[in-house]
Amino acid sequence: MTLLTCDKLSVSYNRITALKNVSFHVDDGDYLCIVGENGSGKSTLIKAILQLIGTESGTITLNGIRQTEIGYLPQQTVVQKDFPASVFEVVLSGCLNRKGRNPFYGKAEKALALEKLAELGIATLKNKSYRDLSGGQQQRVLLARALCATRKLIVLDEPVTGLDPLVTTELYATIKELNGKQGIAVIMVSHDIQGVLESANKILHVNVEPVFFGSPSDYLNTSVGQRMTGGTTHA
Amino acid sequence: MTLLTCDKLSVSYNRITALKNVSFHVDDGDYLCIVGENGSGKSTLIKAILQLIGTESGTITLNGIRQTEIGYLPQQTVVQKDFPASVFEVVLSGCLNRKGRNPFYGKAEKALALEKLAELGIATLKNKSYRDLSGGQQQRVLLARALCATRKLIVLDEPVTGLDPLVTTELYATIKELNGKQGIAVIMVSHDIQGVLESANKILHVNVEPVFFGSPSDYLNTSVGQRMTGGTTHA
Amino acid sequence: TTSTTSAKSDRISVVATIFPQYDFARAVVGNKADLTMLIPPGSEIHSYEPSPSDIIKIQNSDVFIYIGGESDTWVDKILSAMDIKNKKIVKMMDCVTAVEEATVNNANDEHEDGETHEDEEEPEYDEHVWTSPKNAVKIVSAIKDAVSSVDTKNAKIYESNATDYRTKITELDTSIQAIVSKAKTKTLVVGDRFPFRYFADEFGLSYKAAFAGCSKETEASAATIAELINYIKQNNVKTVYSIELSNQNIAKTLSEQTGAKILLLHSCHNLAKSDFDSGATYVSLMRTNALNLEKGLN
Amino acid sequence: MLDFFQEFFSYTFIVRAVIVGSLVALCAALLGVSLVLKRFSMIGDGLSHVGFGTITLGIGLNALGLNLAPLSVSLPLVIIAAFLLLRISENSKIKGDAAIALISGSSLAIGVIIAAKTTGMNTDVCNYMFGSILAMKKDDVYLSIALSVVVLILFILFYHKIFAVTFDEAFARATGTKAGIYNMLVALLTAVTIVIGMRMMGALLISSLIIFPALTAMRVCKSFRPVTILSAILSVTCFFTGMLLSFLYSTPAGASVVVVNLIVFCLFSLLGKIRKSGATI
Amino acid sequence: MLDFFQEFFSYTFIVRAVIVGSLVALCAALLGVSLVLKRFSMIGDGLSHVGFGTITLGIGLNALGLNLAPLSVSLPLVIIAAFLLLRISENSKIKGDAAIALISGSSLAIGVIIAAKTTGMNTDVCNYMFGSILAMKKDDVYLSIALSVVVLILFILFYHKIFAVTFDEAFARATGTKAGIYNMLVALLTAVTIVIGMRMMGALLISSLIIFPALTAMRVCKSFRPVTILSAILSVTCFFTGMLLSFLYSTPAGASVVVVNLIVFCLFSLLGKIRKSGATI
Ligand SMILES: Nc1ncnc2c1ncn2[C@@H]1O[C@H](COP(=O)(O)OP(=O)(O)OP(=O)(O)O)[C@@H](O)[C@H]1O
Ligand SMILES: Nc1ncnc2c1ncn2[C@@H]1O[C@H](COP(=O)(O)OP(=O)(O)OP(=O)(O)O)[C@@H](O)[C@H]1O
Ligand SMILES: [Mg+2]
Ligand SMILES: [Mg+2]
Ligand SMILES: [Zn+2]
Repeated sequence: MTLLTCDKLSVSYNRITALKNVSFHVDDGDYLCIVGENGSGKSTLIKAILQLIGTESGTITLNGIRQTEIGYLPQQTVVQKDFPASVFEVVLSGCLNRKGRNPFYGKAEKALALEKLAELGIATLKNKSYRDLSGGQQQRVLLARALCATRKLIVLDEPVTGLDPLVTTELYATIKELNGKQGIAVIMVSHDIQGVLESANKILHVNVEPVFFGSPSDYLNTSVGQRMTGGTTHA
Repeated sequence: MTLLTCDKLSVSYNRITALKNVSFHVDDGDYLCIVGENGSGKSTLIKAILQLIGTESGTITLNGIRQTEIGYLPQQTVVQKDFPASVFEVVLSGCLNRKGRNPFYGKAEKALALEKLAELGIATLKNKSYRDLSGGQQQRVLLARALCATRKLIVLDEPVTGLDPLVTTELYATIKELNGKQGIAVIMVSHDIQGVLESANKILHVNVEPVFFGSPSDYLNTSVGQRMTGGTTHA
Repeated sequence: TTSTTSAKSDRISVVATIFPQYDFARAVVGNKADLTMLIPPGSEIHSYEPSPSDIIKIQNSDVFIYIGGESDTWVDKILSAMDIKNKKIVKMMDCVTAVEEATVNNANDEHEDGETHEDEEEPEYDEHVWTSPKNAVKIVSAIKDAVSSVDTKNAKIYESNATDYRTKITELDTSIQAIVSKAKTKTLVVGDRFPFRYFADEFGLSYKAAFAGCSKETEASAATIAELINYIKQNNVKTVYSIELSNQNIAKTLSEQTGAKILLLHSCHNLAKSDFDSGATYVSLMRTNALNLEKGLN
Repeated sequence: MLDFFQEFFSYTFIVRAVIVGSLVALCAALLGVSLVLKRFSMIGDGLSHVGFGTITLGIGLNALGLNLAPLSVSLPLVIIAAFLLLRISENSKIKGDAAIALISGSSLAIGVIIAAKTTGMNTDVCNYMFGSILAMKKDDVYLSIALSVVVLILFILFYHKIFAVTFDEAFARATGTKAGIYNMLVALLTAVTIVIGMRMMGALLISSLIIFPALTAMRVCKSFRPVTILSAILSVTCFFTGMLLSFLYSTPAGASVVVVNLIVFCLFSLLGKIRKSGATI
Repeated sequence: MLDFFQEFFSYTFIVRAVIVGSLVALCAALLGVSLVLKRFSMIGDGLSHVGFGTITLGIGLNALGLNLAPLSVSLPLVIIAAFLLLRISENSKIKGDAAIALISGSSLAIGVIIAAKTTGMNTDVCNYMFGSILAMKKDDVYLSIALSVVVLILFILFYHKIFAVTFDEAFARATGTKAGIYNMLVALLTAVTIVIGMRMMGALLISSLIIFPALTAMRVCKSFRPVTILSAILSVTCFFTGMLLSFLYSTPAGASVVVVNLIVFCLFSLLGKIRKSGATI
């Protein structure tokens, strides 16, 4: 079943076209990796999908999935230096749309948040202030929040940025499990193509206009795919 | 000649010790790579070296080098959403300490800024507003600024974060050239150990306390080095 | 347009900043001079910002009358930057013996003793000199002298106009004096700002007020209001006064808590546009005050 | 001691001031945390100028023959201004404090000009600065009770959404939270609290009730919930203490409350500093 | 037309107002860009309250027998306050606008209490709001010329350092720029400009001269230098136009300048919007 269809999508900022005529679709259980150079419109595409910015033309259709069932990890989160928020509060806020009409978080949500904290190895930071964390720790907290929000689809904009190699490996495993065992569809922007080639089943390469959309193995046979992976294949 | 000596350095935030008893030194022409897990104190070490934060005990000695001759790329730069600054203005501000007492930038500084822009492939963005750039583009602008500021030492905190693979490769080449041809010493924090193993001549692994300080080949023979590089050696 | 400012008629021009001196000058000059009130009726004089035409009016005036107190410090600044050789300037506070601003809002009969500031360089004087009719008489004379010295050919008319108005004010003074001397109580309870220092002093009234002076920014303290309530209850006071153009907040509180009625005591320094249009004068406003005093003090 | 309290509470006007004040202080403190974080610390000051400007507009319209109570022109306009201001988010190109400065300066200037060109103004900017917390009417008491019940209930019900939207609006919107609605909610609650508070007790006091408790709580707490709770407690306590002191030493009521808040702020700053350096020493 | 200007300039007080005003407007606009970006838009308002509080303090000290001119207590204190405020950087835990709200509320409250407890209140907050731009003396003219020459020279000399420190203080410090010195410099220049401007032409006008030109310029320019230059030009132009209109229509001078600034701001906002949407349509 198709969860998300993007048809001839174009987006522009002021006078600059960031995306032009991009079409692709994500099915149930897909693992889509979006690649491309800096400034090629990847984050713009993600934001358009999540309706954070307006589109110029084209359509985005969600099918059998509500926006409250999507988890999201932004590329940049600018948090005010003086914002008082503990790590647990931040992660818990990912459960916001799970609790339905109940104004408070139940045991289930709290347990989920704790579980994700543990999964990402930051359980000990639970009561620390978010603003006092190191860059990589903050990234992990936001990841845990995204994992909490996810029920059918998770959208990750450069998730391994700033993570150390050990956590990176674990994160890929976590996402793979999410995708494989729990059947959650994944859309991931990444420059670490090597790291995702094993798990992804679809690759979208954009450069304002779409360059490639298909399977990883096909991608590796294109000249652009070769160039992006440095000519070497992984595994 | 030793440029920088760090002796038994300890730093703490509030009640948390971030660094304890770290000693190392950087010689002329060195390429030091600092590795470690998230939250292990790498950025703290960098900030202490650059006197951005106070230290608890231990000494940092600069030798034959003034602070105005250092280039710096911070891990996170929070720029206000409404700050009007063009890419060129930002990069040029890296030349601030080159212009000496002259209140204005001369031809040399402007040429240098343009050169660095071109080197990092963002010459076309010159007149764009910094706040409107993509994450990777912003990273490149800040890199160009750091390169402009560098005369004897460049300090980079996770420089390839958010850069696409092509630019990453080019960046490593640029830094290697800086180090090899121009004899500029490099201190780089990186999680991409594979990427720097070829070029670096020293590795410092910290985890609050120093874990390893020595040559890359020795590092690969330690168990921790093996673990951090996923057990595989590159090249 | 340019013609009004450059073409000088033979009529003299008199400019007054606010109502009391405008009213006095109006009585003195009658229709023999061009008279202007600078701050429009209904305006709050504390937050007044002049326009260039105001300054041109002051500059082109032959006689200029202002208070010289805290509410028009801007006038002093303007005058000090202006050539005033050919101008008669009447500063109301200089026409009378000014009293230092009260520091205690509940000043009673002994209010003189605690307050000797001889060694102080710049004492703050209470600016509401006109509230005492005796002072008003002096100010009228000063205005008359000023206009007469500029416009000698009409001096006679000014002299007789001034005499007439002084008589009216003196009559008023006597009638208020009579009311006060017959009154059962000689204490004014004012649930508002208190610009009546000179008025109270002249008639030997003591006073209890929510605020010390007329400044706008003061807020009352709980203790002061409690004290006023106790005073009203203990002395069975029937009337609380409030001043013109006030929101009556405190007066209403007092009235609600004690059952005392609210009556107006007009301090004349700003008056509503409707009053101005219907031709109110210092004397007419003060007569109303006299009536309200008669009601309130008995 | 007992005698003192007995006397203190024997005056209806004090009882009313304490009830109204504490309730408004509670609401202001709850909303204050968001306002301070969103850079709206000066909103009380700014709105008082808007109040002045719109009142002169009302009087001006009257002078033109339109028979409207100036207040019926002013109140909705101030609420609209508050509302527009508060919809400015972290992502807007004009930041909260600049927008406040803009609107407050403009209204003041427009007010001055309207007043000069029509009937003159009898409403002073200062009227808005210093209200009369001691002059509450019965209706004010009911109004403040109703207001605070509504604010309290809505705040508690939507506490988690408010947190999510304040912390990271983009994430909240991306995951399907109607950020717009909650922003509007906070804006409306704040607008009403400030406008009512301002009319009842002056811009000085309501401004301070918004910023002080939140800033004080942030000195020692590092998570959102403790900050919110502590600031609510501090706000009410300081208000009550301020009123007591005002009664004891006959100092102006509103100013006393502000000074108590200031003292507590200084104490907590010190506390925060001590707790911090405890480690490095 | 020529006649009109001849008449306009024939009044010494207008010539002085135009000279002093334009120069102060120029300084305010230059520094305003940094102030708006550092979240100090409300600093004019805030300092006017500090001015009020310190004046009452001066009078209070006098009443206690200390013989000081109130101004000699107030002026240095206001400059110190401005200075302390402006040293707050983006990294501090208390943000600029909150610090302003804190200091302004506190001084106001302390001022009110001192006044109530000592001499009674003779100095009006409103005195600080509305100055008298039309009452400049010769000395004021010289002072403003000296001030603006100093501000202008220092600003141009250190323009690049000021940019670097405002944009990214950590980088500037890391690469050996004495950020502290330049922060102090900006703080000092701003403190002096605001305090002098406030005394000469009131808090309303100087506040607006700080924020409006910078915000207007930011509507259309995206780089720092054009913003700075445009805001300087706009500031002087709007000031002059405002004075002309005030003369023509006999409206209050300061308020007229503010309203002209407001109109220009609206025009430029519109312009900015049009230029933006030009692409997407
Ligand atoms: N301002 C601060 N206040 C309190 N604790 C802090 C602060 N900054 C960092 N820390 C803590 O100090 C430790 C070291 O942080 P640092 O930023 O140096 O880590 P890092 O090695 O750079 O990590 P990363 O790879 O994630 O960038 C972390 O545990 C972090 O939580
Ligand atoms: N708010 C904005 N206003 C104007 N232009 C913008 C804005 N945001 C992004 N752009 C431009 O749109 C283009 C696409 O940006 P986007 O952030 O989508 O790139 P990206 O593919 O995510 O790059 P990266 O790998 O660096 O994150 C870039 O050229 C960028 O400069
Ligand atoms: Mg991106
Ligand atoms: Mg780091
Ligand atoms: Zn008065």
